[in-house]
Amino acid sequence: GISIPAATHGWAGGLNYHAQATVERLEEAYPDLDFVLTTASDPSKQVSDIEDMVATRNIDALVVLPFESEPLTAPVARVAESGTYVTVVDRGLSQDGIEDLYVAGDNEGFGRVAGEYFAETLDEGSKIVVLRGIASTIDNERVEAFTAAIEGAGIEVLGMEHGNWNRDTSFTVMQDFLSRFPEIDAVWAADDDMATGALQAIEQAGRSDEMWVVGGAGMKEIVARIRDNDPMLPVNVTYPPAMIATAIELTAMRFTSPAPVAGRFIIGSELITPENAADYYFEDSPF
Amino acid sequence: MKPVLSLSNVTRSFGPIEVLHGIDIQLHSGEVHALIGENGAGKSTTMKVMSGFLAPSSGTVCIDGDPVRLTSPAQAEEAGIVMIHQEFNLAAHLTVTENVFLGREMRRGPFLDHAGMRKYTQALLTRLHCNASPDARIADISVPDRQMVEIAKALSRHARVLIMDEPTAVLTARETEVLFQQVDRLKAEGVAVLYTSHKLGEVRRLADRVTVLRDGSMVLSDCAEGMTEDQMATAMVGRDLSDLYPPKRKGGGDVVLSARDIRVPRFVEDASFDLRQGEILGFAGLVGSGRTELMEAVAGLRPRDGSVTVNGATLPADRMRPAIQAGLVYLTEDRKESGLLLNKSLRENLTLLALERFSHGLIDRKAEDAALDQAIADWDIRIPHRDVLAGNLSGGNQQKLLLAKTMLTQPRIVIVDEPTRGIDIGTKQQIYRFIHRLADEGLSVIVISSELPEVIGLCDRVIVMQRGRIAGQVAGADVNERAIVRLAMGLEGEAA
Amino acid sequence: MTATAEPRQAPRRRINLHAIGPLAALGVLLLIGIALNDNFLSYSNLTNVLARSAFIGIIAVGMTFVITAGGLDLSVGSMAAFVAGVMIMVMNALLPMMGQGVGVILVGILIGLVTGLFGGAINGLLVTRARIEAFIVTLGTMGIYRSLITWMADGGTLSLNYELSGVYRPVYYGTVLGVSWPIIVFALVAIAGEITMRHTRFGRHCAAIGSNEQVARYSAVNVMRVRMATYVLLGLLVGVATIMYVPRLGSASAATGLLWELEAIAAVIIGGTMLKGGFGRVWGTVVGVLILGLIGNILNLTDLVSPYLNGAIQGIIIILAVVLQRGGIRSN
Amino acid sequence: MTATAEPRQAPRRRINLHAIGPLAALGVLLLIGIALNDNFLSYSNLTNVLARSAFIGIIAVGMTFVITAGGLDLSVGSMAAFVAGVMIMVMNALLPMMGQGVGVILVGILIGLVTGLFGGAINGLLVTRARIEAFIVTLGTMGIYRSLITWMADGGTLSLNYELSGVYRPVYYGTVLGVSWPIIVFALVAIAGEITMRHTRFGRHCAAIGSNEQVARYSAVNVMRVRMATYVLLGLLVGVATIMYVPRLGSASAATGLLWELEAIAAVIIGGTMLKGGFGRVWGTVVGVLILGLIGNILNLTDLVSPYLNGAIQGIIIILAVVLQRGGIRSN
Ligand SMILES: Nc1ncnc2c1ncn2[C@@H]1O[C@H](COP(=O)(O)OP(=O)(O)OP(=O)(O)O)[C@@H](O)[C@H]1O
Ligand SMILES: Nc1ncnc2c1ncn2[C@@H]1O[C@H](COP(=O)(O)OP(=O)(O)OP(=O)(O)O)[C@@H](O)[C@H]1O
Ligand SMILES: [Mg+2]
Ligand SMILES: [Mg+2]
Repeated sequence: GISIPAATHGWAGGLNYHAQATVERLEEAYPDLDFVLTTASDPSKQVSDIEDMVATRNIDALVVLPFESEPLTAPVARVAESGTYVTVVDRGLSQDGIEDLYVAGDNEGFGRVAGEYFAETLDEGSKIVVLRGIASTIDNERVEAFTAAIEGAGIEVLGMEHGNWNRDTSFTVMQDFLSRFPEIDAVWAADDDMATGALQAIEQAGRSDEMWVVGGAGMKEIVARIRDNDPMLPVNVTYPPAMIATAIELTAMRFTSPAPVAGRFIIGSELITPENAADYYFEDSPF
Repeated sequence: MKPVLSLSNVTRSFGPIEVLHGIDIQLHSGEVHALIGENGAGKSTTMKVMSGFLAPSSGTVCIDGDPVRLTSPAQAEEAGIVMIHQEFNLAAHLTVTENVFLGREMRRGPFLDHAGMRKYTQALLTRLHCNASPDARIADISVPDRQMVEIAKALSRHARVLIMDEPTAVLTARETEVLFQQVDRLKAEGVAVLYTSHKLGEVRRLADRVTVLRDGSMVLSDCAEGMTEDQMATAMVGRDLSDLYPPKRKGGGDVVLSARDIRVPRFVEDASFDLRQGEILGFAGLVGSGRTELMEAVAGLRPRDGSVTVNGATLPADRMRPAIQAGLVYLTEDRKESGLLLNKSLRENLTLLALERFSHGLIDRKAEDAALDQAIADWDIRIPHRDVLAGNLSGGNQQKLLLAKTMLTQPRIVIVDEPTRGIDIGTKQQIYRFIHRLADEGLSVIVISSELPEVIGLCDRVIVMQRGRIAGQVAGADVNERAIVRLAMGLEGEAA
Repeated sequence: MTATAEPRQAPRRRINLHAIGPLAALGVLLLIGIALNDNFLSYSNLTNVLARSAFIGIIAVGMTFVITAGGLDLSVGSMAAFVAGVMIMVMNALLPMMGQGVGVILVGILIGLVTGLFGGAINGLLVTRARIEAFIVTLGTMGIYRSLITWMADGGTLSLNYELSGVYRPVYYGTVLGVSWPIIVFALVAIAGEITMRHTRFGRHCAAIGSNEQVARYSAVNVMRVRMATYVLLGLLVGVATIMYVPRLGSASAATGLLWELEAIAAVIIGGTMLKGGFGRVWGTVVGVLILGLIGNILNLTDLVSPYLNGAIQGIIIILAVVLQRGGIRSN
Repeated sequence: MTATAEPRQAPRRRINLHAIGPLAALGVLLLIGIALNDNFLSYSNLTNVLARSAFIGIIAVGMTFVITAGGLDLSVGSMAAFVAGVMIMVMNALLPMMGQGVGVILVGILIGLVTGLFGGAINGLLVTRARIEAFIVTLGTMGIYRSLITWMADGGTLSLNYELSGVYRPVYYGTVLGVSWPIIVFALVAIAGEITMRHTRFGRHCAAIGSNEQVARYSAVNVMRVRMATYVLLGLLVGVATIMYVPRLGSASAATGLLWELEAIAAVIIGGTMLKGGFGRVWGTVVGVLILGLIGNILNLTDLVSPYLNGAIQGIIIILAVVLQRGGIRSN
């Protein structure tokens, strides 16, 4: 059983893509493995999905990317108690020791790596604006790490608004930032969807040469532009949706190979630069 | 004896316009008091003031001689004052029983006493000789049945004062008689009844006392004893009203409308008839005999079997537009549900049916306004001001507006269903003249009416329906009450 | 003869179809479920579906009254989130004082009910006193509650203290004679709702107001009070639903109760209540809730379609359920 | 005495307030904007707000007709996403054949219009022929379109070929005499809508149907056709809006057009159209759209409140705007 959030924004879309692709691949490779994939649009639906998988599909293992930590903790704990193998992806549960396997991206690193780049690159007194994601714990962790990383570098954060990991919203917010602040040196958009929206707004305002944008998560269009040395997109920070593939594969290994699989796998957030961009470009992924 | 309910020097205004000027009325228990007057004279307004639906602008309302301020119908009902409105006051989605008991449901413990209420309602309906089921939804029963439900609702409230605003407008003679028996009974029980009607014969029959309103003022209040219908009419209208019906005419040119084997499932069986040019053809029958349904089918408002041809061209079933283009219009009997948009202006209502004529790409607002002026003048529509909503017109004036709306299509064949429902006697005379003029101009008219004198006085030929079938017809000198009633009751089964 | 006796037969038949329509749709769904998966009829699966339908169900019962009386409430989902947030904050705050025990939970439950009641009362006041369209009022309060919970949770998630969670858990997961609490509460609310709608003045007056407000007013029905009461009742039921919801997930966030309003309204209408008011049917709503719950469940039972298309299947089934209810596509 | 003069005056005043209400609310918002930020009145800010309000605006004009005729359409947001997806896929597919140029774009635009038209026609058919409540029909199609776009985009984002984007861009970003295209199109649609609503038979008929369907039928209005036409018109306008939307970001995803339906309906009602039908006002809708657009803009231009509370402010202002319109809180 695999339970992940629905594809409501680009990154989750990538997640869905990788999950489905992996399932197809593994089903071919191991005909005796069965997969159940569900997508949930809110935590409550996700709990329902998991209940259904346990009650009607008799799953032996659960790979779950919790929509949110706390609400999923108790239900997943119940699944684990019943002897099912549990792999948790990305968002940890709020209690330790429930899961057998933990595969995660590094949200703190996501904010920190970006923040460090800002601190290094920008001069003291530089002005930036920040586009945040949907109000959630993930977003909070990223922004806190980012804020911590630029502390002391003398960078002034003019404004922070929620772009909701959505191109249209971030386009709107960026337009308004541009009207409001005559001087902006850089933009941190905590996601590449938002970066895309922000870029359009900047371009429209004709202020492209004034500032650059750092997004995150390694969307392929953005990576391609970094590879091509776009001055507006100097770098990017990874947060690969492919982590779900890793998690599913590792979980599947438990049933296909004798080797014990357990522990924690943290997939660090790395800086994509024009030099290494080619390595992060996946032609077929929708993200 | 002290009056149970009285108004003294009451005025009422809507905005700057005063529609009641100093009304004095006393209702005594055991007495039937009739309030008559032209359309828009202020009868309904007076009654609403007496039953707490409207507050008087000045003057006092007294109950048992004590001045009171009636602020809500609920309060009036508490005091034993119940009103039957001219416009229906029933919730369409609820059943008959639910409506009868709305607001004062019978309960057993915390729960509704369904069986009790149903039984009581059934008893009331039986008393009123009404066949509607207590469990039928109001939306599914006929207009006359709804009126009977209104009456049942009022009776169920055990009033000391019963105020009835044109209760008989939608009733036929038989049901009217049933109602009058009930009124007599209430009278004997000491209930004070205030009542209005445009059918002066009824007023003669029922009233102990008559008050006449003209343009919001009282012009007469006297014992009914010895007052003739003509005197009442003259007092109302301010002029002499002899010759209510124009002289009989001889109609009949070529056949312009021919209906063959019309069948409307559940309502009409195999009805065939012809209408000639310049003819006024009456349709009589008891309520529920299917006249309305037959004509709605002819006019394309209902699915039907059988054929309708106008001047040789066949009309498609269930579409109204082709009928109108062929010059045939139908005026509905139910002005509130099917006739007028009550929350729209007069202008929008007037031109809705004939909007084509006013729009050449865009709607010609000026032409519309001109049409409204014309209609107001032609039909003598009494309005407080031009922007009034159709729903705020007095009942009779709504009917006139509906007539004006229908005639605006410049039809060649006019079917009018209960055209004078709620219209005062003076205006009736004008409408009869108007219908005659139409026929003289070569139009053909079908008149459905539940008022026999109207059918007899107006029509060249009368077709009588009984239980969805055409029972027979009478023409020329044979048009008389006895012949029609015999056919309508099914006592004579001759073919048409 | 025929012509006289017949008149009411046709409408009868339609009313019957109208009545059994939702049940038929439910039956078809059950058959599909059985055909697709052997475990569908298992005790645990059915209890799961019922228990999680309970939240929407309890709210939808209240919504039935609001809609029957001609109103609408878009704010229930975010109100639930807000109530959950308030409950959690209060309980966490009381923990040091009152210690971990049933006492705190009881206070939390009380707070939940009161908050729901107030939320409903605010909607009701704005609709009846300020005379603003219910759509706008509740669209506004929807945004307000959603914002408040986001702000209270500081953008993240408000969690109930873990030990308290343990004490509170049985309210969702506990059972009486093998039936879990949410199911019991839902059943009680539904039965009480059905009785109220059909056998009390209040229910009758709701229908009257929704059918024709003026008639109701003329018939001495206190329109404002009844309408107000429908919103208060709904608010209270949102409180009840939240009381069952908090122990399920032990937390509240900006994503709590998302789109519940649409689901509740859809359940009400699938059940045969008219959106324009005037006619309401609580048992129909219950069936509507079950239909919606089963659709989700059945989609999880199979891999027939890409998960991307779940929403499409759901949409199609909702439309079909109502078509079935209307007795198929008829011309005119 | 006093009582004499009042009754009619009150309605008078109310009608007037009702008319200028939305304008007053808009004025107040503008004043607030001016007070809070110097750049608020700048040409670029105002054009930005107008241009991005254009999508919702164009759709809301169509929604005004649907609602006036007593209908509702919840599917517009996902329909827009779906239309955008179809356009992008078709244009990308045609690129190799037709080469990068205006031709492809024109075909894309045509496809967008046709798809919107069809989408509207499907809603209309289900509402008029199958006689299902508009709420349910469009809730269903909303889910269906949202699923389809997710599936078409494989859960991700569909992007227009980069070169084609360049050719298409001017449709959003280009200007005529300094006014950008979306604003021009919005203005044209609004003017045409206002004229249609007030000065044509179609507009009259919509209001008549919404006011009393039976009266309309007895007045020879082809109720089915007019109602159908409102949905088709709305679908077409969704197509028009999407045509302006695609060049903005050159992409479509499951997140495109999210909640547009609520915004459009809110704009319509803030503008003074009655949700129950029977009375509609296109210029009011335009004002409503601008009010909604300005609220977001003003919130972005200031730091007065925590961004978490933006939604609450928005909710409060929406309610206040309508209170203003209703002429303040009155008792009974
Ligand atoms: N709510 C209202 N607003 C404005 N004017 C009104 C309102 N109600 C009644 N009027 C006006 O008051 C006058 C008297 O109306 P009323 O209904 O009392 O007449 P009526 O005597 O009952 O006539 P009818 O015989 O046609 O029923 C009419 O001119 C009518 O247009
Ligand atoms: N909407 C309806 N649903 C069911 N039955 C109806 C409906 N309307 C009328 N009926 C029934 O149909 C029959 C004929 O109706 P109606 O009273 O309109 O006949 P009519 O001869 O045209 O009478 P009128 O003299 O009022 O014109 C009656 O038995 C009535 O109860
Ligand atoms: Mg009257
Ligand atoms: Mg009839």
